[in-house]
Amino acid sequence: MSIVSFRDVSKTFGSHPVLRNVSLDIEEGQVVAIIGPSGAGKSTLLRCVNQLERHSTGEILIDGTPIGGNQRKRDLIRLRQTVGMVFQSFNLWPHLSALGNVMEGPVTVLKTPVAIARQQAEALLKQVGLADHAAKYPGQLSGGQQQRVAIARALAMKPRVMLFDEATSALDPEMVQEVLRVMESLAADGMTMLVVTHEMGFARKVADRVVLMANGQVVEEDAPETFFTNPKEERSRAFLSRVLSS
Amino acid sequence: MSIVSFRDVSKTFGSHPVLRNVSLDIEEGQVVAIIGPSGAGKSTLLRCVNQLERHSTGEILIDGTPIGGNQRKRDLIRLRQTVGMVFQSFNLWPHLSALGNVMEGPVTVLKTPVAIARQQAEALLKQVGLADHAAKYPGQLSGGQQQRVAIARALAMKPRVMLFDEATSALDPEMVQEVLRVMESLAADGMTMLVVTHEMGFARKVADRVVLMANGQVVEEDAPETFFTNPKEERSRAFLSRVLSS
Amino acid sequence: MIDWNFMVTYSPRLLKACEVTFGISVTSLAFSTVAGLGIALLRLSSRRILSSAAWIYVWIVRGTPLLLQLFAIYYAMPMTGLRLDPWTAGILTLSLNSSAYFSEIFRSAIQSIPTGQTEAAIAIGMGPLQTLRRIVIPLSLRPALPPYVGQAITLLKNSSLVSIIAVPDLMQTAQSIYSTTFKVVEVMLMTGILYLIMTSLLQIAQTSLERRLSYYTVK
Amino acid sequence: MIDWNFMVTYSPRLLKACEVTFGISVTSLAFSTVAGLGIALLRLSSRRILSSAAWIYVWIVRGTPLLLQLFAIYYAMPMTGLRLDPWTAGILTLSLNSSAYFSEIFRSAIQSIPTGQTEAAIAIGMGPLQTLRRIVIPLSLRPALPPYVGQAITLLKNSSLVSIIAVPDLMQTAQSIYSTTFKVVEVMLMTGILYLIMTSLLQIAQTSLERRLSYYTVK
Amino acid sequence: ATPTADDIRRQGYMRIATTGLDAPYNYVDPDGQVMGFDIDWSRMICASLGVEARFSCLAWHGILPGLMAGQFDGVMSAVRITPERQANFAFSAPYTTDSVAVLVRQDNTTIKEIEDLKGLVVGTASGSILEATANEMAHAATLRSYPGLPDILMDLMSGRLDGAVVGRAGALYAIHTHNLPLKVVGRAIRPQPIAMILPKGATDLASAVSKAIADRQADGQARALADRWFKA
Ligand SMILES: Nc1ncnc2c1ncn2[C@@H]1O[C@H](COP(=O)(O)OP(=O)(O)OP(=O)(O)O)[C@@H](O)[C@H]1O
Ligand SMILES: Nc1ncnc2c1ncn2[C@@H]1O[C@H](COP(=O)(O)OP(=O)(O)OP(=O)(O)O)[C@@H](O)[C@H]1O
Ligand SMILES: [Mg+2]
Ligand SMILES: [Mg+2]
Repeated sequence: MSIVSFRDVSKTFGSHPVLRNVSLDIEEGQVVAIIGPSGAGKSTLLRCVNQLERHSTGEILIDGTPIGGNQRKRDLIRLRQTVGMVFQSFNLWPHLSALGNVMEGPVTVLKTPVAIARQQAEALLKQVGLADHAAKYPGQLSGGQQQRVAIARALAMKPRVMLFDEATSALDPEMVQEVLRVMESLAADGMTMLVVTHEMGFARKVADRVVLMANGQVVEEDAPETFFTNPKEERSRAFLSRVLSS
Repeated sequence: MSIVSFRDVSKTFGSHPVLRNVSLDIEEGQVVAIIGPSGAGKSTLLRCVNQLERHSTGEILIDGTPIGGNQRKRDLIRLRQTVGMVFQSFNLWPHLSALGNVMEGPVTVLKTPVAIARQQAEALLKQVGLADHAAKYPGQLSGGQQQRVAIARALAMKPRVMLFDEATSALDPEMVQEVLRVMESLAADGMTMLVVTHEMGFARKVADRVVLMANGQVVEEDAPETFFTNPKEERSRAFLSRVLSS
Repeated sequence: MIDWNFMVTYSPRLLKACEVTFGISVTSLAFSTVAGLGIALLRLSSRRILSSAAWIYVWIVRGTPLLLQLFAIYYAMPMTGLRLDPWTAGILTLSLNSSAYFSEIFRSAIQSIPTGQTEAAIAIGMGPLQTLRRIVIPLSLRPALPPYVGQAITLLKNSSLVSIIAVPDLMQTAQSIYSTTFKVVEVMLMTGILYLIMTSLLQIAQTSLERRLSYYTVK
Repeated sequence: MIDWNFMVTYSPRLLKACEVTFGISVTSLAFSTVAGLGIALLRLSSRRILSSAAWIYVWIVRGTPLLLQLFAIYYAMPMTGLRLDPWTAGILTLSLNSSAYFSEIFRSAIQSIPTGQTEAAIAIGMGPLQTLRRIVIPLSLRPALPPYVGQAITLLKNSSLVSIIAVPDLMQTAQSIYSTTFKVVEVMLMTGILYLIMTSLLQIAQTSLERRLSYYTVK
Repeated sequence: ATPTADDIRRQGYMRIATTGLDAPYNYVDPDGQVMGFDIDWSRMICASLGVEARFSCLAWHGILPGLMAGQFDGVMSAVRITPERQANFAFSAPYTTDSVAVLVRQDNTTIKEIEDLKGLVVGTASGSILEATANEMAHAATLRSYPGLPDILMDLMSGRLDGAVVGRAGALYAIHTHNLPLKVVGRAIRPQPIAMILPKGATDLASAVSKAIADRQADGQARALADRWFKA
């Protein structure tokens, strides 16, 4: 059974349709790269998975359970905890240290004892290469370091799926590498990942599947090799030629 | 005579040296690309040109006139007007429309009559391809559109030099193209430009000279062809190999 | 129960008192807004002496009762040769007093503006005053507005203290009427409505301005 | 000039009155801070009825004089069968009154928090109350602090109105002393110093908290 | 439920409100004890009723609403009997009288009677008999109403006022006690009886209080009290 399924999902803002009948299945352990032009609805798709944005019609299932709709608030919150999200703009909490940011979820939400949460958080910071920066505040970290803390923060909740929304596009090229390396090693460890990205190199190398969105619809869905060398759709070819030229 | 000259410029934040004895001359009509790793001091160098940051020692000359130091406030402000700056984060003023952002400098600073300033602003917005978006507020524009408004805003002051600090690094790939195209056409029109960038393609294609900074110093200064194919310094080679791999 | 005739009889006198309250308040509001902005800027100055002086001003003015300030200005100033009439003394005191509160509201709002906004103004060649007028003030309007209106309302209410130096304002007049006629309910009702009308001007202006300044929340 | 003996004689009485002022103020401050936060959240609610109700509450409470509210609670409530003693009525009135002003200060501060901050909390699985307690409140502390302390000081000064229903506070006691002794200078000096001491606790706390919350300005 | 004399006796004390701002009638001494002519009278009256007197000090603007709302049993605060008040409250028999007086600076020689205030700047206390008297008789160019006597005295001494229309006993007491450079001039204007004011309809209690007052006037204690407080 797939761990995230979209079944005929649509979403409108006012009268403006942003997602149109999207159906998509993500299997456990898969890395799916979502690419497409600006305004295609990629962020909205991701934000519907953990219901930061409510979808208008259709169904989104997480591990078989539908999320959103008239669901009880408590169930929604529980389901959300199985999904980790990393934002383009990091959104670290400035009043907490790197360690504090990572511990926050386990301690507040999961009621993990502080001592244990601290150990786990330290291990996670080590995993993303920031063992030495645990005590620093977000304001004292570079962009790449902040984004890695944000990844550790999401991982601390032991999510079954991770969502990345352009996790590297606010970063300098050198920092992009740091973050992509962490994401690659997550993928290698078998984490299910839904990655909105403009890093075609990363999509090609790491993703199991590439999804091209345009205009609120899934235009093409393919293995990366096929997609990058021999796209089926005209729209895909147009997109690739524009992006790869830069 | 060169239009911007750094003569032995140093800058420290507290006890932390950020620029060390930088000497550099930019000739009229030249496009100089400044590249280098994060923390090298590229932004600080640019910000010293219009004294958003004061340098500690050395001299910076704009068209032969030294800027900063114990200069009278009024002279400093006058000199600043000859330098236009475009920021990584756009920094458009959210309470003014695109047109309002572009008109603000001429009307407030240069005391241009509103009717004339409006005509000029409309012409500039047309030049950056935004004739249809003049009435929109920054919050209603995409990143690429915002950055082009920011360029128009700087151009409206008829500067002799334009400074770009990673003007494209907060943008999606498709939007990057829009902005780079505007910058290229500026260069083609003979504008003097100092461009901090991570777009190696752009540096190679448009710049007359490439300057690599590291650790607060100028490591290498070269024509782009030489720099990218046959860098003199070890440090340059290391930087290029890391950046071009992504 | 409620004596409507009474209310009709006394409303002209209360309305007249409203003019006093409104006049003093609006004048003081104008002065103290300007002064408050000035003090906020001093407080934000990088010069240590200026910001400390502003801190001390705010500390003492917020820290002591309005009545004391009024007495100091009205009764103690004549010793220095400057004799103020009650109106001037009242407006001066209220303005000084409120300016300290406003300055803290403005300072907080100005500090919430991203530095990039002012850097863009400086980079384009604006001087400090131009930056203030064209960028800093418009951008701090939205976050300053709700506490500003609260403080302006407090000023309006505080203006009744000025009656202690013989300027009969709305509240003083109301007290004077009910302590001779004993129609506490009627007087309080009328007075409450009159205050509500005066403050509604401010509160409705606040709500509609907030709506118009919503560009600020579009991020 | 200044009669020091007099000041020594009367200081115990003034100090005692300080206790009243301080007690009423601190209690009301605690209640109205909590209530103000609640009202701010209602005002920010996406449910139209809740936010309108909060708007109306703020409109009326800020719009009418404290004296009227005090009379309504102290003299009119007994008609509904609930008779409050002066202390309770005073604290209740001051708390209700200040809560409206605080709510606007809090609302403004909460609205200045970037949405990404709360989205990150929601995404990690926090409920609304956890998000409030762990993220929204800590982050709105810095911008709310200067106007909050201003309003807290206003509350402390306003507490003197409670003397109208027989709880003699510091200001009432001061007036009582100078009306029999005519030592205006001495009484006002002492009273001013006592108020300054009480408010300094708040103002010094503000300055040091602001310094500690400076992570917020590191962007 | 207006209290009767029996209710008060059963209660064991009488709740009496006063401003404490009106020496020599009522004021508060350095220890916080309320003192004065009204206070001594209250104690005598309550002693006659066989109850204890319990005092509350509060601003005048809070006193009458409090009495109407049943927060007190009576008010002893130099309250003058007026028709408006009689329509809304019960009064005991008067225990003294006071009149309106004109107050000027000591060096003033031109103002001798209230009529001489015509066209001048005059102060008075707001919301009282004094304000009405000043309005009707002084014909001032500017009439300023102050909340209390101290504010009037200060502004008179500061020179902002030419004269003031005030209560005679309070003014004399203040000048005498504090040696102020002021003087009371002219005739005693509109002498007015002063009495305890009680909740509307409390006629039974009022007559019990009136009887106590009459007894003390008969046995000479009233005289002694007046000598003590008004010998100036
Ligand atoms: N809160 C909103 N209200 C109205 N329209 C919105 C809102 N959020 C997004 N949209 C619109 O929905 C469309 C899809 O937006 P979305 O952010 O999902 O695109 P995207 O594919 O992530 O683009 P990008 O690459 O620029 O991030 C856009 O046209 C956008 O203007
Ligand atoms: N206001 C400041 N106070 C203290 N140190 C600063 C300040 N601004 C910059 N620095 C330090 O100066 C050094 C150079 O910064 P600068 O921003 O100029 O680098 P950069 O080359 O532009 O890097 P990037 O590519 O990351 O933008 C860095 O080590 C930075 O930490
Ligand atoms: Mg997006
Ligand atoms: Mg930089």
